[in-house]
Amino acid sequence: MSTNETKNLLFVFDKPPHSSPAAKEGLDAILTASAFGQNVTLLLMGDGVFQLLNNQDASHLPTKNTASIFQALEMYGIENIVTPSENLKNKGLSPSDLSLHCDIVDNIQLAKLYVKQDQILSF
Amino acid sequence: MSTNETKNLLFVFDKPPHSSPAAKEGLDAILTASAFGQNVTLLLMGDGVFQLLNNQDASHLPTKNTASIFQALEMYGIENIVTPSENLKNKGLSPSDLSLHCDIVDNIQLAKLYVKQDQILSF
Amino acid sequence: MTLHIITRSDSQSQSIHHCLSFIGKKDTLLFIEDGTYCILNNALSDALQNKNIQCYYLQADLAARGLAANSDIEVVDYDGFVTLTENHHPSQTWG
Amino acid sequence: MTLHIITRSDSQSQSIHHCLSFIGKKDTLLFIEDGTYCILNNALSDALQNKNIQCYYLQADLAARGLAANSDIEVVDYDGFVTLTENHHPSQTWG
Amino acid sequence: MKFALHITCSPYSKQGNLSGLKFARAVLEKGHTLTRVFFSSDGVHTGSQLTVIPQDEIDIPSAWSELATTHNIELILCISACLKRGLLDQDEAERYEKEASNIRQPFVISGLGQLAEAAITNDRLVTFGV
Amino acid sequence: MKFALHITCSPYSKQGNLSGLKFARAVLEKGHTLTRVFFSSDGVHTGSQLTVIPQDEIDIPSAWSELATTHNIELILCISACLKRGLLDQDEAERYEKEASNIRQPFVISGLGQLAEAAITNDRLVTFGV
Repeated sequence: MSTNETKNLLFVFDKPPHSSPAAKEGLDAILTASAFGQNVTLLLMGDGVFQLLNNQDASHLPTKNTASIFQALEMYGIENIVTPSENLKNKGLSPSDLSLHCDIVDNIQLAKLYVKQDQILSF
Repeated sequence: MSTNETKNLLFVFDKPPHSSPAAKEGLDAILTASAFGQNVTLLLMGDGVFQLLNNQDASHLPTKNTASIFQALEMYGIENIVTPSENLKNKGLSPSDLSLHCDIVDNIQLAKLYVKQDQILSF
Repeated sequence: MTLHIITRSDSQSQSIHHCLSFIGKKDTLLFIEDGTYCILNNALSDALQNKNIQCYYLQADLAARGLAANSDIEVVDYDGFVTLTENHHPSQTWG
Repeated sequence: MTLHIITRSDSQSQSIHHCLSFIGKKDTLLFIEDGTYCILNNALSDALQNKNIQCYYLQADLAARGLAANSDIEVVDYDGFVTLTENHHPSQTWG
Repeated sequence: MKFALHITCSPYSKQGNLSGLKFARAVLEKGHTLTRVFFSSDGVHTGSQLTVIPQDEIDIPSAWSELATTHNIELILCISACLKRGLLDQDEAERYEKEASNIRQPFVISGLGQLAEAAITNDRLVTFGV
Repeated sequence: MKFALHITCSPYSKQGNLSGLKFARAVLEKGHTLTRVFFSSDGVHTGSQLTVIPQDEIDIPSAWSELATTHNIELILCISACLKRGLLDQDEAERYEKEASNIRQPFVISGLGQLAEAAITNDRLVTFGV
């Protein structure tokens, strides 16, 4: 790519796994953007946090490969993975239910995160 | 069709107009079933009741023809059009907001309607 | 004796609530696909139990989502799903 | 100064509620497509007014659904939609 | 018993299409007859001949074809949904002067009357993908 | 200003695709530049050459093509979404030994890197159809 710019890009996933291919496309896009040297953040909103539930066995579904890509994000240098505490609470989940380390943020921290973004990509 | 059977068929529409083509397909199906001599009932559930809101001007959308088909249902002998009163109330709507005469039913009447059905088709 | 097939979570769709508002005592509920997330909603689970409605969950769809089948619920495989459609008729799939 | 674009009704999606939980005072809401049905939810409209959040509705999508634009709300056409994306940045489309 | 299915979503955008396929297999394994599967709305994308599926993933369109050929099941695609979505058999491609057709064997294109008929003449109609 | 769009739904299954088209026209009418429209997920169905639209309805795929040709806009279809959904250009059809291709001019098939690049190099990225 012929640009030296570095931008803050927020990727928002708000759909659960397995019922749509959105997360797979979003993961491919965030990996590419990160490889381009951009500052990327992944926000799991609403049912999107279900992407990270432990012990998912989707071996018989077309979306089976998504879990391993989530696990590989850190290896590819994508460390800003965020989910709102209110959302976790509403779903009766705790951080230990999740397969990845996430920054659990309150609404004030979330608002601050948004202020920094140059573009938002939704999947 | 090579059958003399008459069945009670319930067609359930639960999506709003314009964002999906489901209602157009459902209307085509209910008209065909009625032409086959079946006892058909149309149930507008949830956001499906928005199909009947007055004064919709969808002339610039691909779904523009759906409204005229709803208006023609009675002409084709389809008179059992039903919507739950609770649903209307939840959406802040009254029967006068609707473009067609519907039977406004309570939950007990709705349960009785279901008991009579041979098949249910969802769109 | 309708079989109501719930395919979305209670945050994606109001279907489970519409269904519960009029469901008959002899009707049966089957949760599949994202409908299996309804198991996380304790208030909903209590309401189903209080109404004494027979509920089933599709095992493969629970497992795909990392949702544990606790001892309170009945699970079925696809064979059991077909059996439910044999014994409960008609079926309605709720989006 | 985010532009939040709401595309689903409050019964189809929890997006409007998620968005409201953290939206900043300088942010702006635009309701398009089925998002325009949110205008029927009085409690939601009150919450928006209490939070003093700038709201716009896409006129063509209100009209397509038979929803009346009352005097309390601001409507835009597609030209106005583009202007909103010029002045508020970045934008997020909520499904 | 005689079963028919109604599939309203595409193979890889929602889970309902694959759920329908697995249900169909279970119906046949239990000794029932599956007479017809009617694909409407985005369900018609199941009938594309041009899909290319990664080797480690289930090839849903092929699986429907195989099941139908083995068990003599009608796979019917709703014609109005097909035209708007770019699914054409040879007859329709010629009628509309398009340079290619893309329907997989043994899918056939027909009208919604086939769905209404399926509801009337089968003991069970089960819907997937709404 | 430089705009890019991201479209994730098909032309006739959700309203977002047409909303994006109307937004694109308004962007251009206001004198902005629209550099690229990236179609992912079911959005790739926009690039089918085989769609047949009733005469009294807006032909959304054609309208995208015309707009892009007139204003020199890149229309890019996500390759992984295309393959699974049966959208092939001539190269891909040959690679996978399929008997037909079905991509409309001037749509081109490429990877999700084109979406990431669009987000970086444009002043505005607006999404439709999620």
